[in-house]
Amino acid sequence: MFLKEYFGTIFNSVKSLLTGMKLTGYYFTHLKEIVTEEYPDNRATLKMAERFRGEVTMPHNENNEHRCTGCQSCELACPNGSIKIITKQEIQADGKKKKRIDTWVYHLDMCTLCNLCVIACPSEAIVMGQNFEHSVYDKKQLKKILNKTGSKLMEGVEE
Amino acid sequence: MTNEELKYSITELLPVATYDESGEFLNIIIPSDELIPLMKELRSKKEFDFDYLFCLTCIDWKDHLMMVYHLLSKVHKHCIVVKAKITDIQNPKIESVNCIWKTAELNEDEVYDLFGIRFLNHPNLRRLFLEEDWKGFPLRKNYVDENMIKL
Amino acid sequence: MLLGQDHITEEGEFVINMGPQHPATHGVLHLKIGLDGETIKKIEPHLGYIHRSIEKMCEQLSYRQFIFTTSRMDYLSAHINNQACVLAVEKALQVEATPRAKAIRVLMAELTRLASHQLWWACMGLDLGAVTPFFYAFREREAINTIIEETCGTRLTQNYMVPGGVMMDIHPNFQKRVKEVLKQIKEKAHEYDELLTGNVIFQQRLKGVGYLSKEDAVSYGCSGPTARASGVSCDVRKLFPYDGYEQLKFDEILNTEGDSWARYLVRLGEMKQSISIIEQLIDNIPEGDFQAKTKNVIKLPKGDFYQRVETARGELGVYIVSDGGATPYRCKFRSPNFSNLSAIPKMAEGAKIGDLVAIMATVDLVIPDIDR
Amino acid sequence: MVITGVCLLAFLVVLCFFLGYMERKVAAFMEIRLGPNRVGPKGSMQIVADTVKLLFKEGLTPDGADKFLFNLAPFIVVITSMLVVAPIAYARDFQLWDINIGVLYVSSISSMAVIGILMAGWSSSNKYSLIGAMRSGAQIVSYELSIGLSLISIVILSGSLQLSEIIESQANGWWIFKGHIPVIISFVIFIIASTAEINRAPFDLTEAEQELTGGFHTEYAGMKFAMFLLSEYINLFVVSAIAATIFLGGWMPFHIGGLDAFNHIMDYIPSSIWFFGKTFLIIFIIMWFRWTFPRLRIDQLLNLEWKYLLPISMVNILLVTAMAIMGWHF
Repeated sequence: MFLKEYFGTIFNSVKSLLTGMKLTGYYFTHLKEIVTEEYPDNRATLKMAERFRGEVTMPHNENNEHRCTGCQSCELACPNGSIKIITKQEIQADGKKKKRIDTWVYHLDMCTLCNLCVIACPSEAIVMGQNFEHSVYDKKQLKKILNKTGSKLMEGVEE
Repeated sequence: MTNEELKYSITELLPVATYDESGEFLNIIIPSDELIPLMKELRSKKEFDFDYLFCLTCIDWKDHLMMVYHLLSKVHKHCIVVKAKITDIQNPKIESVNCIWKTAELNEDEVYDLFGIRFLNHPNLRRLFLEEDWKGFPLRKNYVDENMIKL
Repeated sequence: MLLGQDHITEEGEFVINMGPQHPATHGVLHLKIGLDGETIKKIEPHLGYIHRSIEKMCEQLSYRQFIFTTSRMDYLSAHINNQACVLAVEKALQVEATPRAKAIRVLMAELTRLASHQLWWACMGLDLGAVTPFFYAFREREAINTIIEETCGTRLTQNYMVPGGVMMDIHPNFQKRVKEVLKQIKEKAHEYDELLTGNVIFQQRLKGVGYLSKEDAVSYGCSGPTARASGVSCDVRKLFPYDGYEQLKFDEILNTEGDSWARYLVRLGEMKQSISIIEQLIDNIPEGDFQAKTKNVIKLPKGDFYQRVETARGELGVYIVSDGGATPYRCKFRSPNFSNLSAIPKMAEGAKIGDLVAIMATVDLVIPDIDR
Repeated sequence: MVITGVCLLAFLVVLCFFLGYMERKVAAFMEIRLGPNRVGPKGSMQIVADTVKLLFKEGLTPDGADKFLFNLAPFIVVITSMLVVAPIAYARDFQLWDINIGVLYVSSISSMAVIGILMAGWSSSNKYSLIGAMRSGAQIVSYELSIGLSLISIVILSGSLQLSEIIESQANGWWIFKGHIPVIISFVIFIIASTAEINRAPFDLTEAEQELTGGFHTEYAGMKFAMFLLSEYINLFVVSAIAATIFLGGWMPFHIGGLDAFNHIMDYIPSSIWFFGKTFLIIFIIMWFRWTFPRLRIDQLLNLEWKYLLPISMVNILLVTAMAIMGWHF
């Protein structure tokens, strides 16, 4: 009885070990199951999900116009204080003074990509970009100004 | 037991207790030195049988500190919140409930670390998160960190 | 001399420090262990190496903003943490999420739970010295994460929940992709059994190790699979249902053994239950709005609000004390790992160092959740 | 002789490079990964790059360490493992040192590795290292018994301790085929016990990364650490070579009695290819173990030896002796 139990244990143990080895052996011989993505090499074919949050961007159209009115909703919504909007008074064609953005400062190093600013924006001026390769040698380079030089507010965004 | 029955039974035990039923649970507010006798009753009496202390924390109300114990009975499925008021904010202390619920040990360490409440009869009261020589208690409302960067 | 008196305590214990940098602690957990030979006499946790003071930070953030910080606590069940915050705010405001939002939340929460358990299984093998299972489990976990990324935009710290619903509607491909992944997981399920569950070395390493009795589990405030393996019924989804869990059919996996093997089996069973929940919901997502209307600036009424949810590791409680303002007066997170950690010295009493690694693997600690 | 010896040692180092590459690729393919593929064609130069990196790394010595022993230990480990290489026959008529107590020499020298490991673990002044070293003491002493017993079973059958004679005795068939089940059991026990002897997973308790953060070599860095790696791979090669020599006929080609045409074809394959083919088969099996199984606990490790391997090999010796006396083998 003892011997039966003793050899039964050995038999079951060896069997369980061999089942495991069979599985790893299967993958060793089936190389097409490999799931590795060779990242820097596949840059050309790499497609991020369309909602992927990589960074905050401000799209400009071909006339160098953006949609930001400078209402500062995003600045208020940001939990980390990574957005700073500096505004200026601009004299319009009809002579009226209006508030316009001067610089739209974005601290990528403080951003947690929580998407709250994009949701808060009433005029859809900012969207999440797909670029995720943000590594730089100097932290100062992570401070970005999103509005391009000489850009203007798009017609009809206000009102 | 329903909240009404709990309230009735506890009033018999501890007449000084006041109640607050505005929230989800029945809140019992007691002075801090009445804590241990009440807790022992709540744990050991068969009709209470609060065996699960699921949340232990503290609130700084500026003029007093409030220890909050969330209790649940796994047997009777009723919940209760015991709040012990500590008026001495300069040198706050309260009895430890570690002898009743073992989970209190680390939780009370945490409260000691962040609020500075001394727990009497605690087996190993120490600063759990911060360094031993840290000055001040960060979760107090009057805590000022000189190194903090204002955004 | 090599080993002076300072290495040995008065009780004759040989003291070693496991962590804060140790391959098996999954983060910066520091356990001070008193040893007799290789047998563990005493364990004292020292925490705070990754403390970010989330509770203090929440006092400065509005009710829309504080949600995202909780993703950083238990980063493996980020969705469920967010859900807890959102539900607490909704409870205080007496707003109810739309049916569609509820279904999406449950789906996302269960996908997160599945992914989290998959990572646990991967690390379970890794901790016991088998490296290969790690990659097999990660293959499935990546597939789930890709689905989550497609809908939420991020893979780990999603911040997808907002008070009243969810941030965005699900991606059009969502249902199709989820079904594909579930099929893949079911097809590969036998590998899990062959590689670890059936393996005799693995079973020997876990059986009878790290026993936690039912009384101790309750007294230490354990929750989640750790407590359920000791026979404590504590599934918040069953006891205090939220977001429509009461309409779903699933079992609470209970085991009375209380050892590491029981915890392992409970988690494996939970993966199956999560799959079943997802299957019930995936074709029945109600049509309608994904977000209920809430005010732009949320102000909670005066009072305290407690909301608990079942994360992959146990009961997470969000305790908000409001003074009527736009930010919480005090915000406390009752984290499951903190209580589960306090039971580890009890479980590991008399075990070997190798057993301690196995115990920590089955309890599945996530350190940022302990430190908050 | 000396020149051949030096060439052999150089060859061993190159072989270890190859083994390192092989282990990574085997691990990668079993783990559905690609493995090293950046340095050199298909990543074959990766291990060279690693060695260069280790060469330039600062060799730290901890403050509280016993400096002399700490620096000596890696050399002892490498030297003991290189000593065992001497009596191995690599091909027909290519044996450096045909000592007449070859088997005894191999089994006694290989168990000396524990001294180096104990020395490394103790002198590091690290508590993890110390535990690792103590584990290794218990482990190697126990498993030495099974290794010895399974080697003796072939010594009984072949009637010689000399490796060349053991190989000659397999000219008409390898022992694993000639000796029926008892020799197969010895072979299996030898493989298991030698995996434990050279501290490879699932018996790598002295290193046990997840428990002891690296065990006896926690404190080593740079070239001294590389020497532990080197000795691990030499040991791996040595035990596989010994297993191939004793059980699988060393450089002897595969012969089937009566099939002369087949035997002739087999003879055309060079003897060194036979030897290395068998050795690498066993190396692959040992690697396969490592990338499949979880690690044992220290008491289970000793249980396995004293409750299973040792009693079985003792009964097995009895069977083999009976077989040798009665002439039941082919």
